[in-house]
Amino acid sequence: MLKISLDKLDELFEAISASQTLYIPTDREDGSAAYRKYESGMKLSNALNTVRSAKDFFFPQTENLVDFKMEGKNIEVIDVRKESEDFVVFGVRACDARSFTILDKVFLAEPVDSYYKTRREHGTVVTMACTRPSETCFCGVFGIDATAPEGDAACWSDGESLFFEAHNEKGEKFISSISSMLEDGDTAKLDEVREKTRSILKKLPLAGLSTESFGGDRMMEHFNSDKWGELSESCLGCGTCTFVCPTCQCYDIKDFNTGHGIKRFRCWDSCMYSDFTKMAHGNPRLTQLERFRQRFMHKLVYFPANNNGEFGCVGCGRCLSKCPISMNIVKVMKALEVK
Amino acid sequence: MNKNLKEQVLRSSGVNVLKCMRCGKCSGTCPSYDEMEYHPHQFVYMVERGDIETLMNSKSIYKCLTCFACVDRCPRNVEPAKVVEAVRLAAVRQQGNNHMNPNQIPEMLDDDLPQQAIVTAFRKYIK
Amino acid sequence: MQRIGVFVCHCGTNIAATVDVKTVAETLGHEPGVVISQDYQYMCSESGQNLVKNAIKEHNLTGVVICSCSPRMHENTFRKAAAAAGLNPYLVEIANIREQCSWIHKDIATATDKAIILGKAAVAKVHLNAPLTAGESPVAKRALVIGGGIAGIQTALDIAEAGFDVDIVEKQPTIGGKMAQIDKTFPTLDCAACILTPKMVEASQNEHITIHSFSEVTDVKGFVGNFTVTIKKKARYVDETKCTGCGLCTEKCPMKKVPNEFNMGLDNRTAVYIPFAQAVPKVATIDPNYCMMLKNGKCGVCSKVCSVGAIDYKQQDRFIEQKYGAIVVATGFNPIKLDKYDEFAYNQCPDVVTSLELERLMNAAGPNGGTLLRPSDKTHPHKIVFVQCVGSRCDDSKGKPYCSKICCMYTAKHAMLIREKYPDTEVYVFYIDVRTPGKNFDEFYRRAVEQYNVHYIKGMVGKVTPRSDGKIDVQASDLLANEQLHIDADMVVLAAAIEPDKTARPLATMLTTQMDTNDFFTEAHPKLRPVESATAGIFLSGACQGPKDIPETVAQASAAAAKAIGLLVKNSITCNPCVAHSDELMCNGCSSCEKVCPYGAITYEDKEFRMPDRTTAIRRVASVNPAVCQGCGACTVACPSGAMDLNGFSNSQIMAEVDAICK
Amino acid sequence: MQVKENKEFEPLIVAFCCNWCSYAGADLSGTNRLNYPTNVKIIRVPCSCRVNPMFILRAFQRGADGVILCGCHPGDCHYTSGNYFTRRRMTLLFSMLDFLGIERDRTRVEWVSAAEGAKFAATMNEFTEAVKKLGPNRRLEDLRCRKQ
Amino acid sequence: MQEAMINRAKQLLADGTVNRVIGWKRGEFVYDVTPAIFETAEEIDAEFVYDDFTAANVSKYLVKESKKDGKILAFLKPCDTYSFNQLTKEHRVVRDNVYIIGIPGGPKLDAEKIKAKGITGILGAKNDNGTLVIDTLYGEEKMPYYEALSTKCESCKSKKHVVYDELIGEDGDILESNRFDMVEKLENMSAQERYDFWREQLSKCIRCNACRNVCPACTCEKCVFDNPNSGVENKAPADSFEENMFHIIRAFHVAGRCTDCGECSRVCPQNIPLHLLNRKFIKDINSLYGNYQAGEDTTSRAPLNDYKTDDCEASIVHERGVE
Repeated sequence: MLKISLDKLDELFEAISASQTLYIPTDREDGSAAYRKYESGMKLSNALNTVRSAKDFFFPQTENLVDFKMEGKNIEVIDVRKESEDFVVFGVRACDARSFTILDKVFLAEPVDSYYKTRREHGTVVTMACTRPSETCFCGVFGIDATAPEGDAACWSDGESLFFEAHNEKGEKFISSISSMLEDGDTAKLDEVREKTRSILKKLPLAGLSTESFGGDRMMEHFNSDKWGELSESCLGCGTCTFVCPTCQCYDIKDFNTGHGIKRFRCWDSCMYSDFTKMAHGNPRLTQLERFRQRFMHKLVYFPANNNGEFGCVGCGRCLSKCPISMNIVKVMKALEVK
Repeated sequence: MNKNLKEQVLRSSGVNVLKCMRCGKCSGTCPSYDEMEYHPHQFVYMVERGDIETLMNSKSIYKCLTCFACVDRCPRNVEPAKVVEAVRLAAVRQQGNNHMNPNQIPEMLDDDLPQQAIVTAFRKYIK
Repeated sequence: MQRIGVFVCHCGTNIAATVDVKTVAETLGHEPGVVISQDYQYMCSESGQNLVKNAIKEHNLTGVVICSCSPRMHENTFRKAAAAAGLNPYLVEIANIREQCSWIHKDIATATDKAIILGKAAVAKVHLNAPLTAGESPVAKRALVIGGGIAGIQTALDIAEAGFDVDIVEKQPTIGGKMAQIDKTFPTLDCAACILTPKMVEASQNEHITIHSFSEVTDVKGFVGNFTVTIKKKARYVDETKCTGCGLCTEKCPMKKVPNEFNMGLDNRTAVYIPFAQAVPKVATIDPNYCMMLKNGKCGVCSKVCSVGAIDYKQQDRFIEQKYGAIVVATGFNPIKLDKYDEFAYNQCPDVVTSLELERLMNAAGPNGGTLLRPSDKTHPHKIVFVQCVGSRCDDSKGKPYCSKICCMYTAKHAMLIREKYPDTEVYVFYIDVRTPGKNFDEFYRRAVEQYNVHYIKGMVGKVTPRSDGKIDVQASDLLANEQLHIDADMVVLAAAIEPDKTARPLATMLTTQMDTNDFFTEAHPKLRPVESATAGIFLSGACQGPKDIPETVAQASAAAAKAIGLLVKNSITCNPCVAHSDELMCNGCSSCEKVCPYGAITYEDKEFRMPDRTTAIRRVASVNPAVCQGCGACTVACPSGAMDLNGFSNSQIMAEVDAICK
Repeated sequence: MQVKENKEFEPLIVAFCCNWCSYAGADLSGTNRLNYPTNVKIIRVPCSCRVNPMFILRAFQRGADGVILCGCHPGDCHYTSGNYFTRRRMTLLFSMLDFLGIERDRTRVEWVSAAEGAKFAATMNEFTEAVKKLGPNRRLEDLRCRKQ
Repeated sequence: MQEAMINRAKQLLADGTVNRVIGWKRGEFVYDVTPAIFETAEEIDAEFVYDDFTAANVSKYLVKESKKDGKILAFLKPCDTYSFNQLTKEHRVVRDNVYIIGIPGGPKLDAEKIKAKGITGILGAKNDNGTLVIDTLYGEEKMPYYEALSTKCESCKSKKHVVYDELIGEDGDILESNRFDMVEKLENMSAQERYDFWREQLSKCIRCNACRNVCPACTCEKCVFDNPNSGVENKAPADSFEENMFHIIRAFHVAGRCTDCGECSRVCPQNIPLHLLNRKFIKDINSLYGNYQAGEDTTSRAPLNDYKTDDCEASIVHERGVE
């Protein structure tokens, strides 16, 4: 496998960022990690994952869709779409990498979301295998192998070097662009690391979680479950879980009057919010119970029902660590489990 | 009218002479009234008119006991004693124009002079 | 879709000289929603108004923007014009392009730009204007007069005369006030009691007037036309309905050493007392601070001698609640305390007295039966010094900053009366200025000088020193003679400044009326609305508004009565529609708005609501009484959820203006 | 040689004026023909206490470079107490803006009575100058609203 | 402690004093406890937990719960009692429908603080004489106990319960805290530095509304930020202005009402020190209008609903501190 010494990571990033925009996870002062546009001197974070997921690069929180310029009584419509530039997202974990598959199913299905599509086409996702999964990780439950991440290209660290492998044409193009810095390397140590990680993955506290009870065919059973009341009673109705979630894809389209025109933009919405999917007649989900149920039904029942059994969750564990009141999908799955 | 002198007196006294409503209570209350050529209310009025030199040349400025009765009683808080003091200070500030040497004061003492006058005199005559 | 008309006024050349009105009209014509935009020479003229009216009808306008002078000038004119054309008057907005544009700017280009922006802001606002209808609220046909002095009596009589019920609340056991204590009145020198007491009797006998003596107002709720007032009838331990005022109890009462407040403490009265012979109501009152029966249960003489059994030692304070349409404040004045003016020896020497004390000393019903005697040794004074402006016209730190107004005249009166009655008495008056504006006033003062030979000395008393020989040394300046005087007087009379009664401030808080720093009630307008307070339905009568003599007081009392009658004759009053309103669905019931409302216009009620989650819930929500709300908007900012908004100046309207100005 | 046109920065000033005192004061400065810059645009409110902090932020968002709030002198409020509440609210708001590093001279509260036409004009001249010195508002503007 | 609470809760349920208990429920891990309502003794025995990680302030839930039938038992930490009192003052809770047991607060731990140390795979944690011993997937880790304290507990303002029906344990005192230190530090920075600091912090905001929704002072029936008619509504901070505005208005709306419970910062997924904005207002109010602690009582006037005629002018902002 092709590899690069970890000492030379800076040079590698410099080289990538010289030709296109590069995003890498970096450490923040408070100990958490966040993707940042690479600038000289930045260091790759050792954290398992970033607070916000990698979906931001393809489905940003706010996105301008169209402008209306108004002069007196005349309105001019301006298409603000710009051809995206090529960019690389480096260090995406296996869970986030799988989230793109899920988002693709939503945004690239007809009618294709051209804003998302452009970004997907221009972005190269370079994933990175996990070595220190956390207690909140449960990607394995959804068939994700944290030691073998998807993405256009993937890389592994054995503690000394970083090994690269392309998964598709885009990935090959990426690796060839940096091939001058890479050398062939022995994967013996890496295999050892991977094996060790796999053994930890098996021991994770949530490894035993099962998806068997879920899927489209149990829709009414779960929908009518009497567990929702108890599960949702402490929900604050904030949007933290949805905004840190790599697979939540709901958005709202709004107009902003700038004084000299209208900017029509979309921004993430959260099914936890009281005005989610509010329509002229009002809101179809009036209580927090219904809104709470919607989120988990969507991930565990509706999404697989519409997508050949694929679940809308990748087990990244963000909602487990970020929910203000520590209610999360794992607790829901356990509560609703059909024995 | 000497504008500079007037400003100097107003500044050093900190008194707004325009607040005076000419009631004469200061003079009604003054224990040194009969000793003075110009009386407290006249001080205020003459300072307002800028007629400072007349006051400076008058012995009245040395007759004020600084007992502050006028300051205490003035309904408008004009503080005439401070005006008298300021005029005196203006006189003292005129270099080389000392009216008397402090050493001469003891000789001038007599039984009728109020105690307070002696105390303030020591303060007043020394630059 | 809005259909807005814009009308740009030239105001002759007032606007047109610096603002290119044609360009303004043309540019604003392109604004969304604007269907007609015109300019005209004088928009406020009849033909200008007709232009607006015709446009409203012709173009079926839903909003009107007038670019003209200040809305403070002609907003009403254009609102009326709109109303005449069938458009709700509150759909009119004014862009102030004269006072705030053409008159202050010189450059035509920038002034025109600014005028356009102001016009756009008005257009943006009018887009969001809602038609408003002024509400109506009923008027309770009863007036309350607080204070039973000459001001209160006169006001009550006038209101009663018009046929309305009126209540007088007086804190003393009798009405009459300060005038009852006065001996003679200037400038006519007729007897105060002779002209006052008939009015007191008239008040007590008028079927429309109810007198609550020995009573106080303890709570005022409500608003113009609809006040609810709680009156505390203090226990007087005598049944008013039974007492005949025979006075037997006052004769028999063994507790005879109570300072007589009616005579300014110059003599004593009994614990059960009738303040003076002509008191109204003429009923006895027991002073619980001195009555031995009330203090330690031993005595009961009055109860034994009372043939009608009116004495009731167990009487309690009673509270009555009454609705009023109008309230007249007539709380009057008091002479200030002279404790801090040491130089006048008021506290050291009984022969240094205030003018009001002198009134009692000279009054036939006073402590000396009308003979002027020194309080100290009851001898006839031969030299009397009057000191003017004691505590008046002072720096704030030294006393009252204002002129007490009545002293010059009553001092001339006193001087004259003394000289008339005791020609052997010399009278000196030390004055700063003699102020006698008023009909026959200066003539009166001149008479004192010329006819009665009163010595008026321009100057002020600096020091008053009681001497061991009983004389009083008065040291003063004579400014005109430029000398200091010493007068060995027998009596000194101080013209103490007058101040509002101490009960006025808490009353003002209850009434939510304004006061100045001296605790005088503030009139709604110092020139044009002198007898109204800024709070609707509250009127001012007499010295509670500022120092006044009797004729002025009576004049103001009648004026206040006229204003009150003007209100009471209405069956209902029109309210300002630009008031706050609460969106009950958003209201938290947190009471923030109530706390900042200066008018008490906000109340809370528990209401049942259908909640978003299909349940019903009882929620505490605010509601604004539109008749009380004056539309300041304090509540709209105090409300965190934005449930509270203001008609005519709504959040969205103001933000639309901001947006238009900033774009 | 090309001479660059040095166009002086013209700030946009939004002035909220209470109807009873300051708006009348502004009218008076007009009646007396006392000049102040066209930069100042007045919005009439019934009382200074009607001004919600949101309005002030809104003005900055939309491109105002300075916001001034004028009301009756304390004690003279037409509504008795409105301006006292204004004073507390604005003190805290301005302090917060300062805490966030927003230039403190962009905001001001001034008491102008109906009789103080001269004070109104002087205040506006002075405030406009102060804001001019600060340059355009960049820290509290909404880029979407910036004029292209 | 937990034992005593469980016993008392069961007693009160059994004797009918209350029909529900609000407390905390054990989670998947040692730290992910969830506020929960218990209706039976069995539920309490099975799931009720009170330990180092039960930091959540449950008083806000009582807005809804106290309007339901029957009385609810709430265990309130000292800081929670201030929130509850403030809610009582604003008529948001029905005091009579809540039976309050005051419990000693004791500092709470924040799992994020442990993770920030690079300690991951947390399976358990216990306090061993000031050292936090953490059992992880990767072996045992240790860190000083105090370094794992929740930010809100680092500068505890009071151990006193301002409202309760009964107490378990002793009541404490109001503490001299260092809670304004960071505010002061910021005040002493230059305007540019302050601006940079807050841009850095507030640009992290994802407008998840966790700070607002957890805040016991934010109980509006309809928040202005959710109300399309308010002019400030948005679901995302679309511009840096909106990031600033949201937090300015949020802090302003709770100014004089915020009890400084610290929940806003605790729940922020982006670790923005939001409590500093609230503390800035508290500090200003204390210094300009006299000391005021929201929630201390239920009768005093909130500083923004009150005034003195000789209050300082707004220009004081221009006169003090660092430009």
